[in-house]
Parts: sequence; C-alpha cells; structure tokens
Amino acid sequence: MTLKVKYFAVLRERRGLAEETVEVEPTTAGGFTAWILREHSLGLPPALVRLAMDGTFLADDEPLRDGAEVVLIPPVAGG
Amino acid sequence: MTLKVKYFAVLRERRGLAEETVEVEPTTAGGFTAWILREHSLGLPPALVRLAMDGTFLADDEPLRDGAEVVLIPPVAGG
Amino acid sequence: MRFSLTREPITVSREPSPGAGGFVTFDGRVRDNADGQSVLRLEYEAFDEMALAEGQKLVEEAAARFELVDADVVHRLGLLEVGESAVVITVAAPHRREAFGACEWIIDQLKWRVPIWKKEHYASGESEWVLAQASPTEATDGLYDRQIRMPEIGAEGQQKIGAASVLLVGLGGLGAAVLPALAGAGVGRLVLVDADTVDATNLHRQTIYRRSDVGRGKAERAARFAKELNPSVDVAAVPEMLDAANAERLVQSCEIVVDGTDSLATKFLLNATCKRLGKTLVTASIHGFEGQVFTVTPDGPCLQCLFPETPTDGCVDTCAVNGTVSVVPAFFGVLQANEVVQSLIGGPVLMDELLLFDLAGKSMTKLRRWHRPGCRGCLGEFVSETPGWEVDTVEEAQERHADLQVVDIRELDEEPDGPVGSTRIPMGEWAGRVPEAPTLFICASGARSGRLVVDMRSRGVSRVYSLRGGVHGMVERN
Amino acid sequence: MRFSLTREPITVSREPSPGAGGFVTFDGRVRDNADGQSVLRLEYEAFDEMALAEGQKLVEEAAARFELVDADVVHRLGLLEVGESAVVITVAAPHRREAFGACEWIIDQLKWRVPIWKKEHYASGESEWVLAQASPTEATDGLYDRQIRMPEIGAEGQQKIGAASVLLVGLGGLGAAVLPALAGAGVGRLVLVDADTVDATNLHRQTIYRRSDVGRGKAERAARFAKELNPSVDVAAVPEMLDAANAERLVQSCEIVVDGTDSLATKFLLNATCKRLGKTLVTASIHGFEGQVFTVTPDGPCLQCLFPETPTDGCVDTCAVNGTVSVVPAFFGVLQANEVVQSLIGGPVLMDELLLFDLAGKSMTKLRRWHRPGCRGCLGEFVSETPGWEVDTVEEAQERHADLQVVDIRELDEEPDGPVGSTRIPMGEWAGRVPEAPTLFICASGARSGRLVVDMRSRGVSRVYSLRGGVHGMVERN
Repeated sequence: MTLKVKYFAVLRERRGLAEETVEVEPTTAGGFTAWILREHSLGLPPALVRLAMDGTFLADDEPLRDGAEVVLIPPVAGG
Repeated sequence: MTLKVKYFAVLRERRGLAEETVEVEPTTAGGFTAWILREHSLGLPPALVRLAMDGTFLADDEPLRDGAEVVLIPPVAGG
Repeated sequence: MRFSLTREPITVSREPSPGAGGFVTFDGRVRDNADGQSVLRLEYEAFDEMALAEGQKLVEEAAARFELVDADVVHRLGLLEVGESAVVITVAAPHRREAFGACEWIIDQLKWRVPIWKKEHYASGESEWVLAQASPTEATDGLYDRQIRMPEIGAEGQQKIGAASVLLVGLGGLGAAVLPALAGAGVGRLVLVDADTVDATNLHRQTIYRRSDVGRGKAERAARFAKELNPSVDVAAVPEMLDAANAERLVQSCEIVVDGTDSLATKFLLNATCKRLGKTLVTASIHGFEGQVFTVTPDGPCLQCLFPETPTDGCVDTCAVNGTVSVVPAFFGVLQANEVVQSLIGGPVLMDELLLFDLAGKSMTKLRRWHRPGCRGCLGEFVSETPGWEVDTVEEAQERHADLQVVDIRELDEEPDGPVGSTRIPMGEWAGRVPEAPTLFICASGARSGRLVVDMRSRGVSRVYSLRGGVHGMVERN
Repeated sequence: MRFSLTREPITVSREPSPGAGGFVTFDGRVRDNADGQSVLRLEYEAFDEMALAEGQKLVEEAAARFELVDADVVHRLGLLEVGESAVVITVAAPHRREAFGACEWIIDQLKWRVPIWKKEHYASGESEWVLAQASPTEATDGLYDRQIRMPEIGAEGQQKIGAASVLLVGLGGLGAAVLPALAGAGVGRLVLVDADTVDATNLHRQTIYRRSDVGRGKAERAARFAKELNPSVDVAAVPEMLDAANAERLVQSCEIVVDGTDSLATKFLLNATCKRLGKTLVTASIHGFEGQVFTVTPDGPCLQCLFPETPTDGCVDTCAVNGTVSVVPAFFGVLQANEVVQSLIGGPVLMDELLLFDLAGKSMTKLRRWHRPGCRGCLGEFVSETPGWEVDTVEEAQERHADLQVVDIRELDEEPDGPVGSTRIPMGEWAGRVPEAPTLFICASGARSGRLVVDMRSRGVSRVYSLRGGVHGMVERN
C-alpha cells in the first residue's frame, strides 16, 4: 500500500524532509512507526512516536488505509 | 444551485451566524455578493466585500460552482 | 523608619535648578558582606585618564538621552571602610521619571564601561580583586546565540536581521506585539510612528506600556521600551500621524513597513506608498477573536488588488468600539513580526495569500490573492474617493438637496446633542421604512448611518446619505 | 556636568547602615513651570492625621516589599518658593536595584494614596488647586473597558478572569509571552514558578526581562514585570524547580496550570498532578519554527494518553541546543494565554485536539486526541521509569557488564575531557557498525548517544547503553 508520510519537529530534521510517499505491505500504526524509525535511523524508540491518520491519532494496533496521509509526531520539549 | 456561505468579522456579527447553506439561481461572484448583502441587510456595499471560492478570491464576473463553499471577507480595521 | 511632615524647609544642599522638579541621588557604599563573606574594607583603583574620559562621556550621554537639567558623578578611590560612600550620582530632570531612569542607567553603565577595579578585604585576612559585572559587549555577544543556532538563520541570517530597518506604523495592540519580537530579534533600526498618547484603556493589551506612561506619547514610550530591551538596536520615535504629507518620506527611510494601524485609510495609503517605492508591507487587522494578516511584496498582489474601492473608516468598527482582549492583537502582531523575520532570512511569506485565524475556534483559512489587472494601488496611486452615499459635512448634503432632512439615528439614551435642525429617529425604527424626503442620516461615528444608507440604496432608494465620521467627526472638525 | 575622582571621603550625611550598599534619594522640588504656565510658588495642604497614618503604612509596606534596610520620607507643607524641596525620600537596601525600585515605588504610591493637596500660584496672578494624578482605582476602572465590550466576555467574563488564579511553570520563551497577556487581561492571581536566573542568551526572546536582570532570578523579575504592568494583579514568585516534592502543593494553589517548561519530565509530572487534582493544564512545546499546543481538562484525554511511555529529556533537544527566534515562543505562548482566557470565559479549548503550527510555512494541523483505556496519567500517576537502554551513571552500566567499554562519541573538536577510561570514537564512525563488547555511549547531553543506541537496538543489537544527561549531567552531579 501507498502512504504519504509527514514528519514533524526533530523527525523532520533527522529525515531531512517534511514529507514523502512510501510503499509498504499492509500494516498497523505501531508496525509502520517501528519500521520507518528503523528504516531511516531516526533515533527514537517506537513507543515515543505517535502516528495520526485522517487527523486522528491511532492506537498501535489500528490498521492503516491504503493511500492515506499519516503524520508522525515525536515528543517536543522546547520552551 | 447550493452554496455553503462562511461569514467573517463584521459580516458574521451582522448576520448572526458563522455559516449557512443557501439555494440560489446560477450566478457570478459579484452577483451573489450583491444579492446576499441586500438579502440580509448587511450594511456594506458589494464593492467593499470580497468573495473567495475553493480557497481563492474571485473576480466579480467569475461564475460560482454548484455545491461550493464560498467565504465572504469584509474590510477589517481593528489594530 | 518614620514618616513625618514639617512646615520648615527640608535641608538638602544642591545647586538651584528652577526648571527641575525631580532630583535623584544614588549613593553606593561599602557593605560589610559580599557573597557570604564578611568584608572589612574595600580598595578602589582606576586607570585615571581613561576613567575620567569615559566617565565624562557617560554623563553627557545620559544628559542627552534623558533630557536632564543636571548630572554629577563622583567616584571614590583608595581604601574605604564599611559604610563609606564609594560612588555618588546626582541627577536633576524636569520630571521624576527621567531622573530615576537616568540615575539607574548611569550606575549600570558606569559599572560596565568605566575602568575602576575593586579589591575586597575579608575578615578572614584574605583579599581579592573583584570584577563588578559582565560588560554590555559580552552581554550582546551571547544575545543572538539561540537565533544563530537555527539552521534557517545562522550567522548570515542574523547579519541580515541586524542590517535591516523596519518602519512600524501604529503602536497600539498590534504594534505593541510586533515591537518586542523585532527588537529582541535584533533588527538594526526601528522607526516607530504614532501620534497617539497612552490611554488607561490601552494597557490591558498594549503591554509595552506602564500605568506611568498614561498621557505620554506612544512613539516615545515605545522607543524607550525597545532601547531598554535591546540597547544595540537603533530606535527612532516619530510622534506623527502617518498621512499623505509624510508617508513617502517615512516609507522611504526603511526596508520593510509593518502596518499596525486601525485605520483603513492609512492601510491603503501605506499600500500605495510601498508599491510606489518598492517596499514590502506586512499588514494585519483584527475583529473580535478573529483577524487577518498578509504581506504585500514589491512584485506581489496588493491590498488594492483585493479591494479596488478603498473602504472608508466608518464602514466597519475599530477595537475601541468592538472591544478586544490582550491575546488577539498579541497573536496577529507576532504573526506580523514573523513575516518580517521570514522576509529578512528569505523564508516563505504570505505574498499571494491572506491568512485568517479565529482564536476562539482555533481555525485557520488561507485564501489565494492575485494581481488585479489595472490595479491603481499597484501603480502606487492612493485611491480615496468618497463614495456617493457619504458626505463630509451637513452643508455638502444640503447643497445637493434644498429639501434635505437631517435624521439622528442614535438611540434615545445616547448623548442628546444632535446637530441643530436634526430629528432623532433611532436606527431600529427604520427597518423596512423609506424616508419621504432626501435624508442625511447621522450617528455617533458614521458606522450605523453608513450601514443604513448602504442597505437602503441596495433596495433602490436614492437620495439618502450618511455623514462620514458622524457626530464625533463633527466635533473634532470644530 | 562633570565627572571627577577623589581620594578623600565624599561628604553625604546619613545614618550608618553597614549592611546597606545602595542608598537612593528622591528630592521633589518646586519647578518654575507647569503645563506651560509660569509658576511662582506652590502651597501644600494635608489632612495631617490621615496623611501620617497612610504615609507610615506606605513606608512599612515598601520596606517589606523590597527588603529594605531603611526608608524615610519627609513631605513639606505650606507655601514653597521655586527650587524648594517638597518631598524627600531616602531609601537604603543591600543592593542598588531594590533601592531604586523602592524609592520610585514610594513616590508613585505617595502621590496616589497620601491625602496631600497642591495649589499652584501662577505668574499671571491666578492660582489653582491641582490633582496630582489619577488614583490607581481610577486607572483600573478603564483598564478592562475594551475587553468588557467583547460580547464573548462582558462584565461577567471579566469578573471570572479577575477571580481566576493561574500557575505559570517556566518563565522562559513561552512563559514570557503568556505572562503579559494574562497580567494584561487582569487574571486575579498569578503564581510564577522558575528556579532559573536570567541569562544574556534569553533576552532576544524572553522580552519581559532587561539586560540589568541578567544573573537575577526569573521568578522574581517576572513578578516585578507583572506588577508594574498591572498592579491590581496579585503576583507570587516561586524561585523553585517544579518537582515531585512541590508539584502537588503548587498545582493545588491555582485553578489553571500553564506549562511553559522545556522539560519533558516536568510536562508529564504536571500532567499527572493536574489530573489527580482536577485542574486544567495548558501545555506547549516548540522546535525550530514549529510548535504544538493543547489543553488537558479534568475530563479530557491527557498527555500520557498520547505518549504512554514518558520520554526522557535526553531523547529530543531543547531550545538551548536547537536554537529559536523570538517570534516562535511568543506565538505559542500567546496561544496558551488564549486557551486560559477561553477556558475562563467558557469558550472552546483544544481539549481533544493537538494543534501543530509551522511559522515558516504558516500551516496548521489539528489532530484528534482520545482517552487511552487504562491510562495511568489520567489516574494521576506520574510514569517515569528509565528505559532499559539508558543508565544514570557509568557505574550502573559497569555493574551489568564487567567487560563494559565506555565510548565518547563527541566530535574531536569538542571539549576534550571525556570520563576516565573512555575512548573517543565520533558519532559519524558508527554508521552501520556494531560494537564487539557491551558498550556505554556518551555524548555532551545524552541526546546523540541516545539516538545512536536506540538505532542500534532497533537493528537487534543489545548490550548497548546511553548515559542519560551525558558529560554535562556528570559534571552537574559532581
């Protein structure tokens, strides 16, 4: 399936881009998050990164929809 | 045709609502603006109110699309 | 500690200065402790020649900066016991505010700039030379460190910000939010334009002013604020209203113009002037919890592309009428400052969009703007015809119609004095009604009467007019 | 005006106060002009008994408020010629800043509170009783006028704002933008928490501080700012770091909590404490030109619903590392203040959404948050286990693996002193490489080493660890 991935904050910096389109096997929110963090050596454990699809955060076991736009949100600390 | 109309600033206050759906004969941006200002006694001449459709401001003679969302922007002066 | 009253002269010897009302003295003495250590005595040493020259410069700078009547500084050298005075600064000014400001400024600067060293002799028998304080230069060195660390800015971006000049027109709610952000960011030169004075009703949202500023010029107080925040920024105060006479000169003096005014006429005048002179204009307006912001670049679509007919100031209300809360102008002012920063570092600006934001619903709408062919604003012309349905004076309407009636549409409980010969028939009673004779409608500011007349004309009624500026406008002209 | 140096004692007679280093005197004298009129003399009259009582109260208040060593006020009554002193205020404090602050505060308050009247005798032969100044009450009367005019606020809304208490934790970039907006809006009570002192690198974005505040406590300086902006607001300064020991007491003291910190640990601690005590929390964080903001209400989803595992502070960087520009914290701080205002007037808040904004692209994303079943944060528990891949000390890792190697991955040009026994192999050399023995990686703050270790573990490498807090953390613990 095809996903449009948007990165925020430190993930955007580490990935070096704000968004990209990726091809993956059908998967869940948790599975995709773990895969993409590992794939690009983004340096954050999956438990600390949240994924949102269609404007809503997903639980780790929720499936992703083909063609969806997903947003990856890392913790942000600056103040 | 059916239009979803969104009002801003002083127009929202004078109309008493933020948005509504209206039924009108096929018309242009300028024609619709003049009609709706008159219809609801909104107290601004059409030349001073701009209409945007699909996120873009229109010229007065451009036609409106059935089912579109249109936004009415009055001049705003507060600072 | 005692408060007393006396009917005899208070004896404090000073030079007579009949024009001075505020005298402030600072007397810095040797304390018996420092950083937890018990101090027996202090020793001061100076590089005499340099200290005298720098000190003299400092005093003269203070006198000019705070418009002092007099200023005098004496510093002690050698060995001092606990309780002895090390430095005494006396300052005289017409008003107390400047006297306090100058006296504190002098001692702060003196500690930084004048080469005098201090040795502390402790009860323990030890002694140590002590540095008074970091120098202002050092303080500025780190000032932009966090900004330079941003990859989008860097040393090069900071250099561009420092070299830039910004004209900020209007020091109300928007301007008061733009100013700290730009002065903090280190914009090299700021020219602050506003003819108004600070009013008590401004303070809740114009948080660069203090209660003690009430009644004083906004431009001057805002300049003082910016200088205190960042002394390395060059700030000029222009206590004038921006109008056709000075617009060209003021706009020409800077690279970027920020419109923080609440006047539609001024916004359109700035738009035309910026277009003519090839300057970038960042404009914003607020209404309730909403507002809008966009940037007019030398090549992009302008404000007049959007509104070909310049609206008159009476057609919509300002914050003074509608009310506003601190967060709204603060939000849009910061967005304006961001447009300036982005513009300077080559980031994206709202050059062909208009950004609307609603702080209640936290919703944003961006609408695409475009060049209108033949736009006179883009050519630098200020379009300002009075529309046919508005008149500037009662006489102007009377000249058009001998049988004119003048109707005051304010409510019955508003101020009673309508113009001579007017009849009061409140706004509410005109719903669905049409006047029989040609009529000039009048309200307090011209907003309600304009609305009524526009509504009547849209229904085909001619020979109805609105008095621009309303009763308040008449009073101001008299 | 002359600057001079002397080796002889300076003669200014005053009571000896060996603990006082700063003496400030204000001497208010009769000027020869007022409002453009030429003045010959002044006449002062007092309601003696009341003036003495109120004046005494004022002096004692000043002494307590500014921690003075001494304060003395003498006011003259009767007929005074030009150049004579009308009032003399002398103040002694350990440091000059308090002496200046107290002296100016006393004269401002005296003019408002102490019943003394002034008659001006003009050169024209006329004379007039003059009111010194509007009273603080009068000034406050108009202060919220523009706010009350908003239909969403009104007198009722203003009353709610005035009755509210807000705990503001963190007085850095975000807090410095929240504070003026809330103090200006008239929030009744503000409790300001921060253990930090002002640093020169703060000033560009934390525009409530001045250069003269460098080295002084943020909580106290921020409180001073708020009091000067709006004296009718009750402000308390808490120069402590919010931690498990004081969180409950501080959060309990207010209705709404604003998180302006840059520590993930503090954010999650505040989240749990607010949930436990049924308080509303407005949280925000920034990174570069981006940031996020949302509100945790007593019934809504919380921060821990979003991140079940509390991130450690080393896992992402703060502004000190990444850099930031004035407009970014200003923008998100204003959004936080807006959440507070909306919450108080019953307007919409971001209670089940997270708002992301990018100030470069001016784009906004709102993402829906939901309750996670079994969330410990919602139950008021602070989840703070150290993850398995992080250790707090080198010894902790050595206890797990006798054959542990310690590798410093900082670049070769960074400070040279890694811990004893460590080998320096910079970050870049670890790409695609796996250590042969169990390894503890160390960098400056724990951010880079954490990233490297997380990456290795995601590839199946175990027995690799990161030192939490890095070399800086080790230094701080020693």
